[in-house]
Amino acid sequence: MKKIINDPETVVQDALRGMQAAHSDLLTVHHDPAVIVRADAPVAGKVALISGGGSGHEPLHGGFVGRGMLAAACPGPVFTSPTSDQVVDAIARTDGGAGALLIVKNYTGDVLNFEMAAELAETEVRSVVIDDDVAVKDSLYTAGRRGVGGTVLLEKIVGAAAERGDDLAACEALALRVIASVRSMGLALTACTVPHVGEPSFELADDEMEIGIGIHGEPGRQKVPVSTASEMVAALLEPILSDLPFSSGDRVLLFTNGMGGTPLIELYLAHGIAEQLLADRGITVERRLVGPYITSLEMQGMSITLLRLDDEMVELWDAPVHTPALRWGV
Amino acid sequence: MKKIINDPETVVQDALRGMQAAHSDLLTVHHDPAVIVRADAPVAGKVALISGGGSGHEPLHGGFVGRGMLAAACPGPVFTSPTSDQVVDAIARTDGGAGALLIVKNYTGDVLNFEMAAELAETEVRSVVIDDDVAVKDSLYTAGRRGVGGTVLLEKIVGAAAERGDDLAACEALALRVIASVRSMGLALTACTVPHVGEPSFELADDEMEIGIGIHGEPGRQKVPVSTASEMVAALLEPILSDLPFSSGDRVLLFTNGMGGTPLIELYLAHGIAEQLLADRGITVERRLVGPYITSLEMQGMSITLLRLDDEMVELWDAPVHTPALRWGV
Amino acid sequence: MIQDHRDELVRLDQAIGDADHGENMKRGFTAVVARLDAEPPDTPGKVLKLVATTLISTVGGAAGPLYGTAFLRAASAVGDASELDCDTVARALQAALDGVIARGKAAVGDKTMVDALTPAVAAASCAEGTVAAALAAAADAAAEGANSTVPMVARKGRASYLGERSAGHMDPGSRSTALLLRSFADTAAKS
Amino acid sequence: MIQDHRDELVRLDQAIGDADHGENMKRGFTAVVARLDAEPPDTPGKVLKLVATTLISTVGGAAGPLYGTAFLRAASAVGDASELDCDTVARALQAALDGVIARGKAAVGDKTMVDALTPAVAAASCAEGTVAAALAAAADAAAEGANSTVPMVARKGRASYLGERSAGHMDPGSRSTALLLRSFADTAAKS
Ligand SMILES: Nc1ncnc2c1ncn2[C@@H]1O[C@H](COP(=O)(O)OP(=O)(O)O)[C@@H](O)[C@H]1O
Ligand SMILES: Nc1ncnc2c1ncn2[C@@H]1O[C@H](COP(=O)(O)OP(=O)(O)O)[C@@H](O)[C@H]1O
Ligand SMILES: [Mg+2]
Ligand SMILES: [Mg+2]
Ligand SMILES: [Mg+2]
Ligand SMILES: [Mg+2]
Repeated sequence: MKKIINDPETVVQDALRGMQAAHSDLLTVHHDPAVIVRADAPVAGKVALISGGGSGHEPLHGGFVGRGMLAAACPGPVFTSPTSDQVVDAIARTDGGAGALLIVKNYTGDVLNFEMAAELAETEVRSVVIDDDVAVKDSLYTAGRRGVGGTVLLEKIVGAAAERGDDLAACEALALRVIASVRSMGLALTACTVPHVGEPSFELADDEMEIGIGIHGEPGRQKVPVSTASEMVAALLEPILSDLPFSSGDRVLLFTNGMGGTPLIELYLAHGIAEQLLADRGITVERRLVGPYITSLEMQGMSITLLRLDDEMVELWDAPVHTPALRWGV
Repeated sequence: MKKIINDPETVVQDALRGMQAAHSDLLTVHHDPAVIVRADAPVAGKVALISGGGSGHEPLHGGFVGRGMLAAACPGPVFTSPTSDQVVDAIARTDGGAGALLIVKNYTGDVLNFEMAAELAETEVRSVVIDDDVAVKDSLYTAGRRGVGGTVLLEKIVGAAAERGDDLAACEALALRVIASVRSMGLALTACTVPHVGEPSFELADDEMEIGIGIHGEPGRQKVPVSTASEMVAALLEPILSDLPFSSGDRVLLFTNGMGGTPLIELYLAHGIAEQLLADRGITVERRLVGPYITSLEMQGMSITLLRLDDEMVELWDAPVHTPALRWGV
Repeated sequence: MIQDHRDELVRLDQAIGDADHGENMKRGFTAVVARLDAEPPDTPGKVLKLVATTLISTVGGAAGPLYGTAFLRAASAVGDASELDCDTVARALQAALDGVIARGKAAVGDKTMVDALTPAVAAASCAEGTVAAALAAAADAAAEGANSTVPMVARKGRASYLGERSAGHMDPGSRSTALLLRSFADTAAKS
Repeated sequence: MIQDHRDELVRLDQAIGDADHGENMKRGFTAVVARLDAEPPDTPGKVLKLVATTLISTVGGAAGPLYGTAFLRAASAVGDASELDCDTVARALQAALDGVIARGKAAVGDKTMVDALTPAVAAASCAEGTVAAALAAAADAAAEGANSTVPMVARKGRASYLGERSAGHMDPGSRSTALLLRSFADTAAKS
């Protein structure tokens, strides 16, 4: 295992220290319990948007703390959900009197810990669960779809609504609308190695890739031979398109995401192919995001997320945001 | 070789198509010869800042085209300098009547091609050569130091000067001042694979890292056993500090850069260590940049760049910039 | 005890989950031991409560809230009794199982810790009368329950993403439940 | 010809450079062949000029401007002669070498293409009188010159970053120079 770390036991804490040093104008890092809070929190009269999850997906979630996005993020250990203590602390530190909306990615651990926190919190709290990964069957026989790339778009759009002063019920309703309109799928060319495990999370031969991977080093739907970029993009887009389904005339935001170890040149290449495929289907790409925004440590691979837009979502997407990882209009 | 590409022969062209699709508001991509030009070029009365180099270092340089930074970038094949034709074309397309300043990273190929272009161009052209890599001895017996991470800072600061209307001589003088004040060094945990080569550029055992690497998959000064992050950061910072030299009381910009395959959590961790080491030396970190901004394909590793700041550089660093990879104040 | 089995639990979770169960449990129980050493509570109920809050605040993942809820419910069942008799222990185990089911909504056969805890509760009979005997029976049953998860296809938790591919591996949470019960039984036998 | 040796040149450049010399040269000469086929120029000088501009606009790297300048200078030396005699060829080779040195500032012993081209120019004697013989001698000398770069420590170009570590490998540019001269010699022998 080759990593730029001192000790697997302290990797999250050490990285948080670096984040604090790099972005002290935007956020304040509290340790024990670990919470990353907007520098100007609590913001009076505004809904506090709070998320969190295992570490190792940076910039998600800490990199999205700041004006127009998250009020706080709760970083768990690598690939392990945070504890309810962290979430309770985040709620308390960001309480501006308008309640808190928790954005929970659909994993059993995250759901249970955020649920306990919501029960314990002293503020009015609502939770939404995002489950946009079409690689997982949503049936009685699974824990349901995972929350993946759509989370980034959800946090941006609902963050803008909270920033403009929408109340808790409005933020929740908007969040549910975004969740209903967003779908994602990912693939991996290489596995990643969790620091405290020390070996790759799954095996992939030199000529294999894994389609339908999650963001925690979980293997996916199937191992297949490595193909061309065009085939890869089609393998991700088709299940997304047929799921919602998206159809000709739809306006979408296309998010081409890197898994952490993917060079940007490859991401742009894949993005170009996706734009072409969507144009061929009569789907209009109105907004786009390209880059590594929700990652799995050093995993090489990509995911595609498609969000069906309406006018309000476009307006909120374009609204100013000032966080370590997303910034515009400020 | 596992890559998200269709064909090693067309990888740059295919990626440029994706870049165009993703950022049509900011830039226009011309093919044959390949040039990435600011969408609003030529900007009348402003110096056109132009750079370029081999591809595979994204977001450098194309990701820095836009308001307040580059007027144009010339992407060569992967790790191969662009041709003089591309540079001549970039100069012609961005000619706003105030001349062009070429930012050339010090590699023989880049220097020769930009030099030929400057001879052939019909506009007034000046060139500066950046050579900030302290891993290479600057002696009569080498091609001189390589241009690495300092290039990003140089393009931002001089781009801001060009944007505010500084003339060609002033931009050139400022560029030389930045070049004289900036130093970098990098290390690799893994090698990268150039698409048309198909195998890693150098060999590294499972417990080895390479100190002093360049950005083209060139091996570095020495192979050493993988160490802790604290030792890695010290191994990069010490040669940088003693070279200029930087000393107690200096104000600096600290740039912690990922080589393309490094997870952000590790970069933040390393950044935190670097901040601490500099604080211990009495050096004040006034500005910082953390992320993969000058990369070597999927290489895992990092580089550190330190720029000694003066008031004007701080002001120009903070000035608005609107490019695919760096954006603030807009 | 859990600490000694960290690597085994990590490996089990690596096969069908995300390779953190051993690390999560180790982190939690290391904290538990530290807090119990620092300020030993004076009743079994308080011990259980301290274990619960410590697990809730340190384990994270699915296992944190589930084990936390289990110990919290067990603490309530035990109340402020100063000594544990066999019936109280049996009631506490039942309460723990009810808590896990209430929180996680898993049933027997879903390939979770419920598959270890359910037979353990059933086996913790007080016919023989001693706490040690009841816990030993519970531990044996939990171990068998854990073994029974091997062929199962997971329907809850992270392993469920794998569908049919989850069969052939033991569920890590059922294994840690069996280990915990074994450690309670061993402690009871010694005292 | 160069195309056939792409992989060899890539491998040489991989050892002490950035593994692109073969790809760069292949890209350039593929374009050269295409352009010569499309619009065959009517004099040797125009051929050389077309080769020069094509290399300059397609090769990139260090080799593009160096070979481009070499062919440009050779074209000037040849002028508008309709046939090449031995003396013109010798002058053209000398002009090419001068151009490479003017642009790249390398001297013999720096481990560059200059180490192949310099002995080639010296060997291209017109004593025997035929172009074919002169070019054959030049090609032989260039091959030896390329071999002579193996033990050298590079002082120019990318290989110089390696310092002492550059010794023990042939310089890729000297090898491509030798290959080019061999191909000229073969062509001259056939015509
Ligand atoms: N809904 C559930 N009900 C009961 N137990 C569950 C449930 N979901 C998961 N588990 C248990 O939790 C264990 C996984 O714990 P752990 O690896 O620590 O958390 P995570 O799955 O979040 O990484 C599984 O092996 C299983 O026994
Ligand atoms: N200053 C120089 N003068 C003459 N030849 C040089 C010089 N620098 C490099 N070369 C030649 O160029 C060759 C490398 O070409 P190439 O690999 O195509 O470009 P790059 O080094 O830019 O990747 C070297 O092998 C050497 O022969
Ligand atoms: Mg987990
Ligand atoms: Mg090159
Ligand atoms: Mg787990
Ligand atoms: Mg080369």
